[in-house]
Amino acid sequence: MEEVFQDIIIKHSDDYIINMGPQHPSTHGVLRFELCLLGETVKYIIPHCGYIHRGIEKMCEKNTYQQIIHLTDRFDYLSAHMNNEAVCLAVENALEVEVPERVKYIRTILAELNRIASHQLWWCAFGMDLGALTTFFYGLRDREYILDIFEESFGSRLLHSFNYPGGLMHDLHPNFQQKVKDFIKYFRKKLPEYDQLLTGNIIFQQRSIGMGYMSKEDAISYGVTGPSGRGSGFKCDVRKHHPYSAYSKVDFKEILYTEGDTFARYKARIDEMWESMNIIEQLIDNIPAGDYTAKMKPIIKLPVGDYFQRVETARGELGCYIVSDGNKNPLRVKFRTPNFSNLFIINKIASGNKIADLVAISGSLDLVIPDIDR
Amino acid sequence: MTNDQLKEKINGWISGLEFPENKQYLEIVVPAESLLKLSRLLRETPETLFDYLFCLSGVDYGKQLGVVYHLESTTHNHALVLKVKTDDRVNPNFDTVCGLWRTAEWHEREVFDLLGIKFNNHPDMRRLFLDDEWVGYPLRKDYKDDINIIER
Amino acid sequence: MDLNIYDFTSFTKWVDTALNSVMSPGWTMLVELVIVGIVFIAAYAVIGLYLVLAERKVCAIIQNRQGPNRVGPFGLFQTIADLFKLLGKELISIKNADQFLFNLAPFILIIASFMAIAALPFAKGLHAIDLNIGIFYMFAVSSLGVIGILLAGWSSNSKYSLIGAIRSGAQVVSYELSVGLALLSVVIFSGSMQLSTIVESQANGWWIIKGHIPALIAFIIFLIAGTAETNRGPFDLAEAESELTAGFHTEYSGIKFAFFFLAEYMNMFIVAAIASTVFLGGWMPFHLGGFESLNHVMDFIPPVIWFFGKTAFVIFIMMWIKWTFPRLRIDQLLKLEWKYLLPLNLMNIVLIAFIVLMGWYIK
Amino acid sequence: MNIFKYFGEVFGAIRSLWAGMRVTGYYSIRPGKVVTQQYPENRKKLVIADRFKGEVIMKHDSNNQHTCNGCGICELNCPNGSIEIISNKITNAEGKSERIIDKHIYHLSMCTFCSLCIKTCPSNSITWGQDFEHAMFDRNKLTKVLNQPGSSIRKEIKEVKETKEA
Repeated sequence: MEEVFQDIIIKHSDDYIINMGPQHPSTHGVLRFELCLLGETVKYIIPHCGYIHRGIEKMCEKNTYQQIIHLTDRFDYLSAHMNNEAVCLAVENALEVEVPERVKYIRTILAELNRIASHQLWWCAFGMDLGALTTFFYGLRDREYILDIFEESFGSRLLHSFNYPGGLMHDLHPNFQQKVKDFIKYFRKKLPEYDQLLTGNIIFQQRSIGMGYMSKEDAISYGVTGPSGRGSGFKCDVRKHHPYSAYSKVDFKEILYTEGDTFARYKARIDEMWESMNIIEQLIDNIPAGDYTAKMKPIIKLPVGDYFQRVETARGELGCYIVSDGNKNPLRVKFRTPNFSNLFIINKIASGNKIADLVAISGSLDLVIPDIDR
Repeated sequence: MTNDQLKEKINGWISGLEFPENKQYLEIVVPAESLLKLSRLLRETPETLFDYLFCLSGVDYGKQLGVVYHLESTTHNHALVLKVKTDDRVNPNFDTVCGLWRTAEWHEREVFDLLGIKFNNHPDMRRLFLDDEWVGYPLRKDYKDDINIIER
Repeated sequence: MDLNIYDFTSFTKWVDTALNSVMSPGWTMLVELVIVGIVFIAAYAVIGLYLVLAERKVCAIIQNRQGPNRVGPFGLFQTIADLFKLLGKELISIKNADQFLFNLAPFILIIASFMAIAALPFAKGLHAIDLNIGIFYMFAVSSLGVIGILLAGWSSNSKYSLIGAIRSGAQVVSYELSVGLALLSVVIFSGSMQLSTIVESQANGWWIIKGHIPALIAFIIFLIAGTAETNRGPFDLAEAESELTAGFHTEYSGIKFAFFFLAEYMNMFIVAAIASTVFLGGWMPFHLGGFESLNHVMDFIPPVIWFFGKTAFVIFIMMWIKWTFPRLRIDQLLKLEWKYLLPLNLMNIVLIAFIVLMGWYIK
Repeated sequence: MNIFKYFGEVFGAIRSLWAGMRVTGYYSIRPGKVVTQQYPENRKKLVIADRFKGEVIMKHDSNNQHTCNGCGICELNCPNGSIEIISNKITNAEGKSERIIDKHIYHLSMCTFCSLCIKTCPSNSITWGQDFEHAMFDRNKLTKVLNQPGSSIRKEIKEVKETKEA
């Protein structure tokens, strides 16, 4: 077992320690990296988290299944819809409720829209981490279109608790389909601009190609999922391997890169935006008519047992593990959040690089801190 | 491998395993002392090759404390659930599996932080989210906090 | 007096004689120095403040935003309001900081940029000093600022500041070379180091046109190296807000921070002014040898406008670059200088020397 | 080092940089592409989606009547305890004792906008209001009483419900 503990950190008393965070522009929230520097080079990184731990899992134990859903918005707030979906699917599978086809289609479309919105925000923040400030505004500009669509249908832009065990809160807005089609048309024109501005840029390529190498074995062992893991060739797309909602009905590629560096993770996300648009285009015209929710009892009691639901959020695999003792409240709810696993590889892949690379690498992992702390 | 084949295979390795009913995954309840041995076999046997630990959760069942491991093989695409339980609520401890799956290191720290389950041979057994001075383990059912938890 | 906006020589002469007629030459000297000092401080403040505003507006438009638009029409008084805000802010004293150096650093930075601005020819005859080694002087003085940055980083007692300052030191020292060599190319063309002579030598066409390809290469290299020397994006490693929060001025607040801020923008102005003086003809209108009517039309526009117009153009290019590119890493920054800019520059100098020798430039 | 490769690198780099500068340059000369809105000025023409979750309100008709009978389901369903219902027991005209709502208290400061109260309301008496300007100087002002003073329960709805139950 000794050989696998190679990356265990050994501290020395004369280490030059810098605290990056909890308030730091490039940790994207209240995360603290304890860095040891050797000149510009980072010797080791110790992540410290828990600054915004809210005890959502404890709160879930006190709430009913309907009430859990709005709490799940709050961990990975950028992929709120997928988080909701995980709980809903877990509850529906436990009760063996067949949700209407319409709900499955709508959930898939919304998840993909949410994924695009999340990747847009990642793109702008990643550009900003590297010092290209203009990307931030271009990304936000295009994200606004999606948020407007969300606002019209769900009434809120970010934390839309739109899912409900058995279906949706209410039906879609009549303008929804047209607006989504308009957005796709618009965004297909704007996405090449992203490439011109950042992807092809020589400075950007120099800073990302070959930086922060993560091997496939590391990605699996550390449980790095999502585009970060797929940048290393880890086939971890839950949508493909364990299809849920309407993913089994659409034809899409699992984006895989084998380079495992910052640039591969970047490209994986950019390509995922294209792929998400393909998925939406396949579904948006075929939403079947029907009810927006299945018949559910007002008080949901899951049978005794434990239930696990895996969902692909914008950052990776989200697992919702519910242990039920037959009451209306769960006995234990555990969320396996993607960022929790993704964060801790940072010492492995970023130590030995420069401070500037650490910023780029942590940006390429697309960390959302509430998702780590829950 | 299908669940039945897996069950047959694993049952031959170690005695004392229980296979409770579970609709989703093959579920194994393993005695605490043979946890590490079984995990190592699951991880390293070429036919099983469970190389991806996708969830590690600590559960307070009321009387018992337990840890649940969700494992998947990325080559064979089969999954199983490993459960280990203890009645000892004062000083519960299990063997660490972070030598087999590196992600377990921080999941185990989280379990230690919130449920107070210690993991033997863990390289860095500190609290992850809470302060080091924090008293009690918040996710336990008998945890009392009169200020922050409002009972309804 | 006659104030001729095309030639300030007679105006400055008139001021000199008028002062000489009422007081002794020593006092005249002193009064003139005071007048020049006041004029420069006022110009410094106005140019600095409005450059900040211009940068905010330019980046806003690039980023599909409106930019400052609350204080005054189009936000014209925004930066002045900001200045008053900064004046009213508390000067936080840093524990364990080296107080003397900590307070000294912003002044070194600002004095360095003051000294550089003195030698700039704004228009014909509008010159504080016309040194016969003008370019050399500018080149020397503009690199003094790094001492201020190093002191600021060292004395702040902050690890972030120290890293920023050391980065800045390495950066400025290496890019000094490229700045010097790029300017040298025009010195070879014009045969003089005196700024007024260089400007006069462009009466029949700017050096960037007369010197065609090598001059263009020198101009681009000067722009890159000048941007790097002023610690502006994409070479803003000394500040690097996503890595070092604010680099060397992390710990500064209030008016001391404002000094750093102003000095940064003034350095940008100085680099742009040198570029426009040396490559784009300074206050010299757009002339082409042989097109008398065109030259005549161009002469109607006053030289001051030509000078500031060209400077604004160069500043716009610098802003455009800053708001497009990601930041370089420190080793890439040094690689760019030593592996690309310096060899290209040296080749360019040899080429220029050859061209001048053969007389292959447009006369 | 191959000299052609060296110059190829230089020109390739310049081309890639120029591609980026073209994008920003395109926008830098088009102030018409500005997308930001000037908020307090455009208040009058702001378009707020009609489903926008601003705050929970109770629907009142022109007679100052609502349909809330104070059943307390919203209070039960609220995950944060941001709804409190104070009801009175009165004796109605027929001599039966009846529960009517006295105060429907809503703590906006504790609300997480999950819309469970609205989804579960059996008499459909509360809904989302589109007001979004909630900034206050005093936290207590965020505690609101949803039923307007002097309002009463609408009779016909109650009768309809009663017949339904019967």
